[in-house]
Amino acid sequence: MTNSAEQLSALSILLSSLLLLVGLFFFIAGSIGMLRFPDSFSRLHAVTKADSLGLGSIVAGLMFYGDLWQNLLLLLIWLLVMASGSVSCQLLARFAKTQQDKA
Amino acid sequence: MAMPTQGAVFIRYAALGAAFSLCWAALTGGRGWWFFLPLCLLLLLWCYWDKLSLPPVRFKAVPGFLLFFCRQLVLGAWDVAWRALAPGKKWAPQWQRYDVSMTQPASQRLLASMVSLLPGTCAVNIETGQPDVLLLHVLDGDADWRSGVAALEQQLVKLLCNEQRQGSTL
Amino acid sequence: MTELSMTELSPQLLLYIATAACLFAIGVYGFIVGPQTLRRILALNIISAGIFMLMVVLAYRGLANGQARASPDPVLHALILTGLVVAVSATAFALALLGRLKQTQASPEHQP
Amino acid sequence: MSLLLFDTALCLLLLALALASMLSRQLVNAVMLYIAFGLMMALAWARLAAPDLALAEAAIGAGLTGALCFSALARQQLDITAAALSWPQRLWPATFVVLMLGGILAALLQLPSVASPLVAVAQAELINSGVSHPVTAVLLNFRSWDTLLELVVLLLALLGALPVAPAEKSATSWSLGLSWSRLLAPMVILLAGYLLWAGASQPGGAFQAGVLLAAGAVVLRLNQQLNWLSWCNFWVRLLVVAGIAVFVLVALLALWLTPANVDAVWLSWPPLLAGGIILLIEVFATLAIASTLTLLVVGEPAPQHNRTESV
Repeated sequence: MTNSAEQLSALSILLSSLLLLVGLFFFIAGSIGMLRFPDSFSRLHAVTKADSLGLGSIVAGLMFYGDLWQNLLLLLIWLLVMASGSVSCQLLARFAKTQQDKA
Repeated sequence: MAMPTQGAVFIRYAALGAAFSLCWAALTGGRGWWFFLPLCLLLLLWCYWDKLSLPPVRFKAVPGFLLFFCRQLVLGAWDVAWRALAPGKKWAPQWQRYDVSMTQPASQRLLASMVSLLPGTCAVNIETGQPDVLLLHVLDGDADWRSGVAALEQQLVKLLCNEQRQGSTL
Repeated sequence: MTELSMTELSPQLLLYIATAACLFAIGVYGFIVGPQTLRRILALNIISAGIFMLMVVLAYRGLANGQARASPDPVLHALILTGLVVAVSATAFALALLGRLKQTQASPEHQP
Repeated sequence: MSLLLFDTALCLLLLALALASMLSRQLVNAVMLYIAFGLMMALAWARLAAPDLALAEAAIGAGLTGALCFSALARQQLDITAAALSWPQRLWPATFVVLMLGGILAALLQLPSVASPLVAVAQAELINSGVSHPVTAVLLNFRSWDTLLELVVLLLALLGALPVAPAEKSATSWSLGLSWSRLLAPMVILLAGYLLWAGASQPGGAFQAGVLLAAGAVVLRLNQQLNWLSWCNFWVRLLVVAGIAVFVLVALLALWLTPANVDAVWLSWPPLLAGGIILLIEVFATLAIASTLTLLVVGEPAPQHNRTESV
């Protein structure tokens, strides 16, 4: 890992840091949205969308450092997290809706 | 419902096996294939027994779909990040209904899951009826969310071959 | 290795040891105070988490001092791994007993 | 410095989550906070160079404990809110606990900072163990008694829990959750196989693989899938016992294979065959751990038993 990091050009280090920062921005925005939004459904919006893109951006930023298989694994993790995020968002929203209708 | 031919079944399971071996290679860095072979056999047996398979897709439509999806993902995240960070209330949550034209339950579930990543919408439920209705929570009722969902549905219809046929298991 | 004096543990180790002890204490407090049985089962789990954490820190000792070619203690790790699975099975057993207890407490009131 | 900052934040978070879980009035919140605590614990173990434990704890903390506690909560009434405790009721335990904490800390600060001599012994013996990962070597070669007895403990817990398992509440499963869990099932099997394979040389092994499989099976069972996975099924009983049975059989075989000029020791493998033996035991131990934990968590529907009670 250290070897490949030393071999990286300045441009790719810059790009990777930029992508990591963008990912961080979306995570922070999602967290702030979760605190600010009025009801649980709106909070789900913030968490699902911002975090899946934030993780994607961080994964893209990390891809400059890994070899082929590690990058593939990172991509796989991102896809799984995104899919499970959107599915669990829907399940949570449905659960909250049924609770709301009951009350 | 037409039974798929032997060749189609073989291709489908071969593709599944290829996907599994890709995952294994990513996990292990391309080692340990002697252990993977029996494991892959077990996995294919499981998929056969649980009637799981890859959804048949039109390969021509894949790049366009991926492009569309990534664009919508970025737009959706940016939309919600902007609303979260901008001063003042930038939201007007509403419940909305959307008539789904896709007929397959599996495709409808896929649509509902993907809608949650689109700008401003979050799927809550699929109510079966004539036609099926997707119950959505919309972050800003005044924004134009309907065209986004319609575009996604159109892309999905283009992508999935079995929108008219049966046998999809997703 | 014979002397048992006040040795200079690194600040990180001290931090984790203190956390482990505090987790143990929190678990004991919850076990004494917690009115519901489920909470007491959770408290037992937190106590075990504290003890496991202490063992992990003990296994980590050699690494923290920067000794050459050091590795964490595999014996302790194996013991904790065994302990984790036993702890979750004990929790499941306790919860099954709790569920049956609630059922038998609830049933005489419903029956005439 | 930044690492110390991370450690401090992690420790404070752990303590806050544990304290909040113990002090929250609602039982549901306590369970949720406890699950978050388990996940943070996995992070702490990854930090403390114990990736084996982090893997097991992530599967247990995120998967099994959550399912266990929520199904236990679903069985009892959710609306139990603890009555507020009076000050003396809080104060006396708190003083006791603080005194005890002081004593424990005073004792712990006497700990020597050198590693235990066992590390070197384990490293030296690793060549003869058949695997190159020290934790797996300890679990299945140097101290295989522990693992065998642990499988027995699991079986005993299952045998104890089965007769008292309360009737399951009939849960409704949504089609989305159902199809998602079915889609994830091959992924879980693949990951469990990977962990099993990796155990020989990297963090991983039978426990982690078994716990992961159990978590996947519990999700499927909660969605009304895998209905054959119950104690009534003869093959499942065989699977549960298989872990111990294969372990003992292999140990007998190893005893028999030992050449006459070497002292025969119970549960020690000949170095040439050790790798294969460990893999064989691990495969069956994984299946046994997975099925036992699943049965423990999901419990048994026990329909006929229930009917006689309600009459």
